[in-house]
Amino acid sequence: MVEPAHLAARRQHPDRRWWRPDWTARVALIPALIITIVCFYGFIVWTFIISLTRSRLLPVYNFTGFDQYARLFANERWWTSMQNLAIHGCLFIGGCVVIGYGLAILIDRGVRGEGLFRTMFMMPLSMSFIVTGVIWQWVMNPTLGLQEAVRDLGWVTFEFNWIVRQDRSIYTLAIAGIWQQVGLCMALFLAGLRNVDPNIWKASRVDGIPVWRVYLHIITPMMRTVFFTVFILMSAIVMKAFDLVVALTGGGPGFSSDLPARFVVDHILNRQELGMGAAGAFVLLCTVLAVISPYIYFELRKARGAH
Amino acid sequence: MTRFTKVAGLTALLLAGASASSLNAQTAEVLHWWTSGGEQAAIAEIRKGYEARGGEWIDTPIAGGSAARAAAVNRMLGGDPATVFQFAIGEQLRELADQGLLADVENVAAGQGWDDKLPPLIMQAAKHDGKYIAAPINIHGENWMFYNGAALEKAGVSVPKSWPEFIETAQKLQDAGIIPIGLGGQPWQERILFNSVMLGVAGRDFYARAYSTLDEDLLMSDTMLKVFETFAALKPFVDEGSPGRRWNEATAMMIDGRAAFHFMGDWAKGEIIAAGIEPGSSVGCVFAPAEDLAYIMTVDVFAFSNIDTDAARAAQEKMAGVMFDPDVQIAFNQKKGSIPARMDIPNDSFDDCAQYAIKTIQDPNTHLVSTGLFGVPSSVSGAIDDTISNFWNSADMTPEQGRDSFRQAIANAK
Amino acid sequence: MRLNRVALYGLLIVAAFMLMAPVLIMISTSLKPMSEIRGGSIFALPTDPTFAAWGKAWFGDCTQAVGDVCQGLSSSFMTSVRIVIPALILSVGLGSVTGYALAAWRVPGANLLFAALLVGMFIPPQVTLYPLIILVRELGLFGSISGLVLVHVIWGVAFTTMMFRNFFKTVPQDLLKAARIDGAGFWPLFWYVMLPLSLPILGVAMILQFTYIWNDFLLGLTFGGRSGQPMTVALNNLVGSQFGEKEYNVDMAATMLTALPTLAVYLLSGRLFVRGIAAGAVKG
Amino acid sequence: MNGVELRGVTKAYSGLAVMKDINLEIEDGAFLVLLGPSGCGKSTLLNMIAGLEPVTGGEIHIAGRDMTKLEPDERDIAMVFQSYALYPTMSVRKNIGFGLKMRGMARPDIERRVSEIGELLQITPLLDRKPSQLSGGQQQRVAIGRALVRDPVVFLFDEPLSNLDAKLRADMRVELKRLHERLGRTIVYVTHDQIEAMTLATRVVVLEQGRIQQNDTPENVYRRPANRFVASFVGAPTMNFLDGKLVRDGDAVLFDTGAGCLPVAGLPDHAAHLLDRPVTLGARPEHLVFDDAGCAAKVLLAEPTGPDQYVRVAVAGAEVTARTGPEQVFRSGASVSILADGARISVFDPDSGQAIL
Repeated sequence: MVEPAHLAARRQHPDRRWWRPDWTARVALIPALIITIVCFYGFIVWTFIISLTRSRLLPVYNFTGFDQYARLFANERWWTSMQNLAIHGCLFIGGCVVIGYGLAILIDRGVRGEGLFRTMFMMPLSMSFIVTGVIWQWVMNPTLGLQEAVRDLGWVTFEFNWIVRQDRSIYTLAIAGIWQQVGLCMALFLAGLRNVDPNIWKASRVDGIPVWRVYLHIITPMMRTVFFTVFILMSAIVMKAFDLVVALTGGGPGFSSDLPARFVVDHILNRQELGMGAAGAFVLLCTVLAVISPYIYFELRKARGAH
Repeated sequence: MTRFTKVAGLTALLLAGASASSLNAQTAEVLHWWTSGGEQAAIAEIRKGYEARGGEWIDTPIAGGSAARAAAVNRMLGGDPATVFQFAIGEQLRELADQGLLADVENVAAGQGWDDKLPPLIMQAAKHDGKYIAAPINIHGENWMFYNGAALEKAGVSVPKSWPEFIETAQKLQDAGIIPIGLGGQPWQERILFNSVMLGVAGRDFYARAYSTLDEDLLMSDTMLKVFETFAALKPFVDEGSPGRRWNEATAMMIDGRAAFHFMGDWAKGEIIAAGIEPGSSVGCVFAPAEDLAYIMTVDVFAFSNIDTDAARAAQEKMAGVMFDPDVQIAFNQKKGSIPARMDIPNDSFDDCAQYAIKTIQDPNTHLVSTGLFGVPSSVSGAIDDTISNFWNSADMTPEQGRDSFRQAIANAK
Repeated sequence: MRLNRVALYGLLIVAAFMLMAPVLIMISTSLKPMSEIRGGSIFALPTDPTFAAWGKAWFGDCTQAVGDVCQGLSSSFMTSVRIVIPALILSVGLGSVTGYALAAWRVPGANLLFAALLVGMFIPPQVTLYPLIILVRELGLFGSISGLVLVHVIWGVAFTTMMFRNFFKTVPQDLLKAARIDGAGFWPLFWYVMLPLSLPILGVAMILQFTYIWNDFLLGLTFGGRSGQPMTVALNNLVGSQFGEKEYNVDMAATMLTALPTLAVYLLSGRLFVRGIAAGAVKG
Repeated sequence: MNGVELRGVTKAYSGLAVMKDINLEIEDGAFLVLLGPSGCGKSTLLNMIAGLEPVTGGEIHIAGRDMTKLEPDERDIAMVFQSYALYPTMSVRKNIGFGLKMRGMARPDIERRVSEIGELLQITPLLDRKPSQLSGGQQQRVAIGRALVRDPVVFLFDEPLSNLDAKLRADMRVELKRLHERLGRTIVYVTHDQIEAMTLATRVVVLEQGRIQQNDTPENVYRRPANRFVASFVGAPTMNFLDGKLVRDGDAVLFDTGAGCLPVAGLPDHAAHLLDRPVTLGARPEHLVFDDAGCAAKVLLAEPTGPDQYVRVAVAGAEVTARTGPEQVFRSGASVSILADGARISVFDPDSGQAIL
């Protein structure tokens, strides 16, 4: 070599341990750390503290123990909303997974105009939950929307009035929610399908396995992580579901389609029941933790396994 | 409106926004939820009055009462309050005052003699520690029953005087292919219907006692069961599209004759007038069937943020004065469909419905509270709305169960 | 085999139609005059298309309005833009740096922090509105666009961090080692090596964050104060502000106008989006 | 004085020791190969020298300076990775120049040095391509170029050839050897491929379970493995191991497995003390000779490889592999006669596995 570069290099880098890059990494994490501690956990603790008080419109700190929880658990609407969370969660996540996966498989079969289909499937994703709610409220309104249109066509006994039926309204939430999010699930599944080793298809053709069996028994088990990702993303949406209920059913008829997030917001902002709302929020957050702890465990284990 | 005036308007707005922070004694930002047509016309009267006295008005409309109230509170908490904001009177407002977030307008009130001119129920509610913290502009009645005369004629029925009669009438209307009740399916609208039924079935005294004491024995009485039975009997007379419908859509149904009756507060008159119809003519207004003469009142008020600048205080006092001004109250209430909060205003300039209401409230015994934004704590009022709406929309709840869940929800929320 | 293909395309077309139908109904309704809406089915196409409703939604209807309500959506459009751009850059920027620091550097407790941060993805923002208001107030940012941007960053950082951290975890360790031996410290490694690598995931994060921020209603209403009201709040005022018969065509036009920017983003970047998801989110 | 010295280096992950008291002196200009099966800790050791993994205990000296606590870029080393680890978003030119740019070298100087390296490695036409547009061999050259351009005192190679096909690997071996001779720099090279170790190294360190098993020249590692592990790891086909006793049978020495005997011809005299005690006999295939003086064995399978032929035979109750020339034809089941070359065999203690001859 022409010149001893290492000498030059050494000259430019005296001992700079105080500015080691892994210290920079620590510094770079400070904003996230602050947000996590203050805004996530600090606020959760605050919520818990408020739930132990008699706070009504504004936070006050006269503690009453677990009274608010007792009131909450005696509240029929709260139980309805928790039950709805379970129903909606299952239907919405299940629907997104099944339909999203189905669409991804259809597209994966090698179709022309793939990009066009993909774009059309993902279009609802750009709509806000409020807009989604408005559109579907209209389509599902029995006197304005689908039911009336079909009846006008001559099928007078046609019924699609779920949105006004107390025993069915919760399903309309799932319909609108799936409509909006299925595109994202489809994209995730499609990406997963594209990662599948093409040799698997060759092998299965040599073995003469029907296509549906390959998907069911071979491909689907390989897509575990994708299913997991979809599940987590969709759970986050379910837990936060608020706008959609407000715009679509307003929680009604009655409170038959209420969800915990809306219950909490309603009590905090409209009802002068900050304490009880906070209690509801805390219960909701505990539910969230219960649902996502396997995920967090998985993430941590995966990270540890990386060593 | 031409493009030019639009641009000019926008510029003016920007300038107004800029001057809001300056020390203009006349500038008031007014936050309210009156965004529908009749409401806008009404608040424009206050604005006119305020601007006529040299004030500058910055308008912050937020659609939806709860969103607007939440925004008002949140902005106060955030230290960026609106000068004047629409609110509900009652416990919520008192709590804001307790937290020192409100300014009082006692000076103006004393000068204008508010104490003598307001109905006692409202006077008490608008005060905190003996000082006025809210300026009441109007009284809305919630036990109105509007009807489409043509629709009744078509079915050959007349306006019923009692609830059993109403049910018979409704059946006939339904047979004639007319929707008997145009109902907006939101909890508060269902509650308005319920309270009208309660007043009619249980009577004025029962209503007053039940809601002022929230007494368990009253709520579990046979009278209450009858209320729920009657209420349940109305279910078949509402069309399928009701749940989720907004009130003004329901009003429109009655105006154009698709529905015969419409139970709503007198603000519905604003929509009737805007549709070009004089209330009391082809669209009639009577009190919902009841033996006792009574007026279920709710009231629109504006409150004043605690902004510690002379400019803001001056603007607030000017605003309070304007809001209580007899001319402004007349003009405002004509547009809004309500009656003035001041009881000393002659009724001759109002429509028939309003004149009747003004006459009615001269007797303090007729004064009843709405349970919505006025009368009971908002936790209780929310619980009431919840259970009534749940009962109304439930296909299989018996009146006994309805009464029981009503009592339980109130007990739980108290 | 041929029959299978027909069925395949049949299914795809049906699915596409069902997913598109509500949007098409909106567009078609927004082009109808009220007389047509009143009489006809929502599925009927407009016989006499008109853009009047769009104009009314955008500029406002000043023939009836009194006061400032007649502005329509046009005035709040720029507010939304002024909120979205900094909030987008900051939330994605912070998420990418955080995700990078967590994934590529040995920081004690990094996994714990990541797990703790993930919880933030699941907290409904409405629930912690009051403490957030107090926080923003204490920072002196309440009622300003900066305050709103901060709030969006707080609620967006968990999601963007997850996206980037999971992507950067898939970057081969050797590449990081090579860069460190080459003398790249924290920032040069990020800027010259990792960020260019993460372009696909950057695209996805940007698109999703753009959608979330643009579509937000609650935070805008609460933290925007008087001057920072985004387009969604204006939409709510517009849709909630009609009397008598609802002007569905104006509602729908206003809704479409509000959704247009996000819609455009998806239409223009659909391919990028799918590629980005393939690059990162799945391997997570 | 541009060598590397490890003094008592240890490494533990959450209390679990993976490197145990490594002492190693690498002379200036040496080509040291760290050889071992996967998981033996050889890459960890290399990473510790590079500064990519902190050591748990001990010191690392490079070019006479204690570098234990320094960052990788402060150690004046360069490293080539198995995966090449080229920056996918940069052109070849930028890949090679990146390290110089990070050190703040002026742009024209970088340009000049990059083109020198390009010529040296004959990759000048590739300089403006992206790594994804290169073949595996070309990527390998770029990776080497990236290391060379900085002209460090020590080069570290982490299994650099294992992703290449056989032919390319052989070519690159030759090139690496030339490069080493030409530059005369110290190289630490990790591999699990004994051919690479044999052909490239001036010194081989065999690692197993975080311990150095043998540190010697390639020849000695092959001929005189320090223990049974080294013996079995180095050499293909692997060494034959037989348990039993060396016994004297008249003039001859036999290895008695209990199920039969294998004559051992020419056992050196100093091995006399190994007689009549349990030992493990280690004989590489070429140490087994087909000779009429041997004992009877049965052919199980013959594997001609071209130049050589490996014959699997059953003898003394065991199966062993012997190497012979391609000329003779062995049929399965045929009877042959075989003996071990006592001058070359190894003998291990059956308990400790240490070589005792």
